[in-house]
Amino acid sequence: MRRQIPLLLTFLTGVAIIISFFIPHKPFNEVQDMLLDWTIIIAGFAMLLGIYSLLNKHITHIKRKDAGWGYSIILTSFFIGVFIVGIISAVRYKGYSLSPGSSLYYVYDYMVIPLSATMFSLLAFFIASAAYRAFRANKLNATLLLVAAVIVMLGRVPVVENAFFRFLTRFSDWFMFIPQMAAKRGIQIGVALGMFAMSLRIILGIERTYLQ
Amino acid sequence: MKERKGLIFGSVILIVVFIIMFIKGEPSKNIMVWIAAILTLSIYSFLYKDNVFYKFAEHLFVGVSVGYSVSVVWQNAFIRRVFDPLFITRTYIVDGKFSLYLFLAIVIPTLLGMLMVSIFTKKHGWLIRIPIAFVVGSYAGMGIAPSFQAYIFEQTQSTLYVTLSISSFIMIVGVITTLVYFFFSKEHKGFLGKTAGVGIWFIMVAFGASFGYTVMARISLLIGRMNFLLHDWLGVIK
Amino acid sequence: MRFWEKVMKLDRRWIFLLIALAVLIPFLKPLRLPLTVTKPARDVFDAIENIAPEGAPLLIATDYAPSTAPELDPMLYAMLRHCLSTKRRVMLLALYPQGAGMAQAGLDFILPEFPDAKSGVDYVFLGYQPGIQAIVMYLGEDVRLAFPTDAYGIPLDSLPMMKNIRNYDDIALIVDLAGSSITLTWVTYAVARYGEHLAAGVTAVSAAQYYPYLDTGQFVGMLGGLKGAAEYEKLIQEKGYTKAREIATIGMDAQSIAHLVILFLIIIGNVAFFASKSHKKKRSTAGS
Amino acid sequence: MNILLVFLFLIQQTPDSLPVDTAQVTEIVRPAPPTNVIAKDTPNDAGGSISVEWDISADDGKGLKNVNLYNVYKSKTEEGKFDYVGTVGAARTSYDDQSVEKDNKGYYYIVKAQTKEGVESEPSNISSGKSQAQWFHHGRWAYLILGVIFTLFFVLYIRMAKGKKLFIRKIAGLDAVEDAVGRSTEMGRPVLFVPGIGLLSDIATIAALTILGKVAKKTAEYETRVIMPNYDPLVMSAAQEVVKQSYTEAGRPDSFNEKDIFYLTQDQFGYAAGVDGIMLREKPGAIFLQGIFYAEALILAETGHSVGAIQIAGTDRVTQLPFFISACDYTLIGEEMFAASSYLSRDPIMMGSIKGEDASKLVLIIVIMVGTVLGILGGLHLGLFENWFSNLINWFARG
Repeated sequence: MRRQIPLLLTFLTGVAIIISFFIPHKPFNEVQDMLLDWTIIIAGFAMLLGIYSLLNKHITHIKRKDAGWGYSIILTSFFIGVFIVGIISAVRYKGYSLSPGSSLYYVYDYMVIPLSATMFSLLAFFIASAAYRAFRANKLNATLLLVAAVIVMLGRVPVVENAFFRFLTRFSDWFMFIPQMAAKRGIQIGVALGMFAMSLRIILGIERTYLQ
Repeated sequence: MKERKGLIFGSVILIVVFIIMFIKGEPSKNIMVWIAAILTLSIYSFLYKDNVFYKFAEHLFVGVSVGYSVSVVWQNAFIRRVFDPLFITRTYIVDGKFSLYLFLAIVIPTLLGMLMVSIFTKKHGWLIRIPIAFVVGSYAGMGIAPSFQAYIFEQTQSTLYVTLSISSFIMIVGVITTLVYFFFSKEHKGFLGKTAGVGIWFIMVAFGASFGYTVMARISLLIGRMNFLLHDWLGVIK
Repeated sequence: MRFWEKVMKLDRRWIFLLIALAVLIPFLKPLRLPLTVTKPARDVFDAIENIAPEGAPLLIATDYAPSTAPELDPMLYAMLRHCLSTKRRVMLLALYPQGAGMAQAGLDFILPEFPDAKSGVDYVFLGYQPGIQAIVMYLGEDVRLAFPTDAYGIPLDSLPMMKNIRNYDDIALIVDLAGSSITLTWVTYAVARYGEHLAAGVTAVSAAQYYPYLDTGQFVGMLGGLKGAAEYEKLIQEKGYTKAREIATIGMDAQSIAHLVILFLIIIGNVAFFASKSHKKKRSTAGS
Repeated sequence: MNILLVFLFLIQQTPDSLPVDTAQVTEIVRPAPPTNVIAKDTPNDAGGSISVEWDISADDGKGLKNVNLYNVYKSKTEEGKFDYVGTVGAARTSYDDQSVEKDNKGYYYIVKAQTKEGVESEPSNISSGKSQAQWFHHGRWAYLILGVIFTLFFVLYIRMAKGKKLFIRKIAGLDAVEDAVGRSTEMGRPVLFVPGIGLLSDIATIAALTILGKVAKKTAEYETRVIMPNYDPLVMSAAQEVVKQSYTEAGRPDSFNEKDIFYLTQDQFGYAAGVDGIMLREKPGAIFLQGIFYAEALILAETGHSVGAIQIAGTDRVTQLPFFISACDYTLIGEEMFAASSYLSRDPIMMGSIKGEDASKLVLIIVIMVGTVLGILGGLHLGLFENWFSNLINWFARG
């Protein structure tokens, strides 16, 4: 029963969504939106487990004075602090906690955004180091990777304005539109079929690792 | 050893450049900008190696982002979708009449969500499978019908715009050979092997091209951060 | 030959250092790498240059969001500098809610350079109104239908600059800065219906799809991405309109250098790879 | 103030507020009305909507060129009072009236053209229509047909596969799982499993959980620690169960430590920063990057490489695959990742479903080939083929 009930539920919800895709008549038209709305509420409760896991881990660290327990204090206190700020902002701005001027807005603007943008910008460095390592003409496949990358990169920044670079710019555009797009489409169709098969296996209860 | 000295030397130069600019420029008077700048530099310090500053910024980042997202989830899931409709706006009362359908539409997901907490009990821990099964089932349904529309049909259709041209020929060959590469049930030998080989060439060329294409966008991100440090924070550049 | 083997296993932090310098140096000292101004960019410049000072205004629509701002902000800055320094009048408006923020930020950034410029006299900021297509149509009848007041709540009729401006007939040129297909709305309604002149500022990625509109003359000119913005900056610098920092030019310099650094690294990596391979071969043949 | 503006804006949109100066003696030039007005049920919906279509007025874009808008009016009776329902811009020829109160009841519509000055034309002809809810979305026949065919393939092959040994080609990344875990054990380092920033609702994340099950079995056998930082708490709960089960199956339920599978944060770059920190401090010997990744893919893969770990990546995000290919030792490309669960389980039923996948793929390849031939023949302007070709494309376009 501990297996059958969840598997049956998976089957029923899956089929309900598929049916609602084909039948626009009431009440089927509302099924999809309603079920997706429900998953948001469920995800909200799941967050409680996340918080428990996080606090449990770090409070244990602090209690045991493990290596780096000071950082656990930082993490926990910022978590609790920002959460309280968020709730206060939500109450003050009637649910729109991110309204300009709210405290949460400041936290977001001067902490979350710069930190995210900086992490994101690390890619400028990593894309260079990855290119250095990976683009070696040692095997045919790697050579193809290398040649295509070099052509497109040169096409992006015409260092000198002449006929050759103008051609290169247009060629690299073509390269993105045709051969690149071809492989991308092939992969994408494959992914869609793989997803289709996986979804079918899940709905039919063949694939059940996630319900261990 | 010599190499490490060189690296330290290089990093020191970078730091000195920033110090000179700090003296020459008009640093921002906004404390929040200072916090943002210090956090930015702390993250960058990780490029040299793991250190106190990065550890600090990292733990702060995780803490702040969890606090932020929990407060947003609190608002979106609990207040807006459960608490308000149940107790404040009472959406389940239509024209003064109680609608069981609308009432259950709020209560059922709430009960499903509460089952998540069953994990903390030894005996009823399996109940958590019910909400998990529900979520997975819904999206597996989505994975069949709508993704059919979005991927299989659209991609096939745009491949089908065939004209008498080399580009069109390359497109068709590329899509078909790539698909052949993903054949799993036959060994890739003989004709099938050769075709799949062409497929992997296409895949490699495509990956190389999109790698090269992305470089510009990634460098732009760094330019953006530099602009923040040099303009907003240090005020060296007007 | 041990040298090449070392290069092959280069500590990646050297690469990081090179990239950091490649982006930092153009900020400290703009290199102004050679940049040829392309015809679509020159056409935009000429079209604005042809607007009479203190006459019919230029309308700039800031229809973009922070995600495309790095490419489009420099265009807005350059155009504002161009107009304000030569007493050409500017109207700003946004068809996207976030676009209003971009225009306001642009004004906040540029206005300190022009202490004489007055709102309502030299420029007017109309803000944002919902209803993309309807707004573009209303501008063909009367600006006041869509924007009864400017962004700060002042009725248009009390603004000296707006007194004689009713619709497209009184606007010299429209520039649409956008990272989406909203440009096409301007083409369909303002250009096709009312015969207004339109120049476009678009992102590098979407530039390719807009070339046909240049060919048909529906755009009088176009700026594509950071490069287009850099070209425009070069033109206003040549005319001596501004001495301000050219952010797009710096950006293009940084891009070019960073790309060259990466290409150089790839070449060095391959040279090292082949050099050490041939060395190994030699050693192994000598050994046997 | 803003509310006032919006209000002003709204009332300007209704034609009532526009000055219709019929009382004055000044000459009024009325535009020609639109013609051929047809009202009918809006297809493929849940009812409550009627679509009105018309031909443009003779003065729209031609003639007097003064038409600016079209106003649509509705009435319950043919002769009765017509109420305003909506407006569209010139050159448009249809309007969906979503305000229909009752299905299966006739409503009457007229359309008037309007000039810049707010002068309306004479009414057009009257047309009536009923709204209805449909029991099938007629635009989606193609999806249903192809979906049923593909599903039949699956069912067929799964039935055929029972009790048989089926072949499945080598997938390099998956063969390396055992080596990677073994090497990690030799080095005395833990294994890091990163499920990416997908939610449990993403199919790719579920595929990742299947791979996790196999990885955990190996780590249980080798008695190596497996660490897993999570983005989605639901994934975390599911993963804990998966790993616990794997350890039980391997006969070492006591070595399972729930705290090694923990929640990190639900912020893309916060997650990247946290996982980077874990990589630097725990120095894993093997890293599995499996699931959905966006920009953080390369940040994680490069940091993982710098601590000297063997990396096996896999994702269905085409945009991030180039970076995994360049920075990781093995990469499962798109569909390979979904096939992984079947590959690893070696269960005939699973293998059968892979066969079904291949059969569907063959169908698509044949469709594309046929399309190409038709396209080429159509390109030579052979009328019949031209028609067939456009029908084929339309079938895929309309669905």
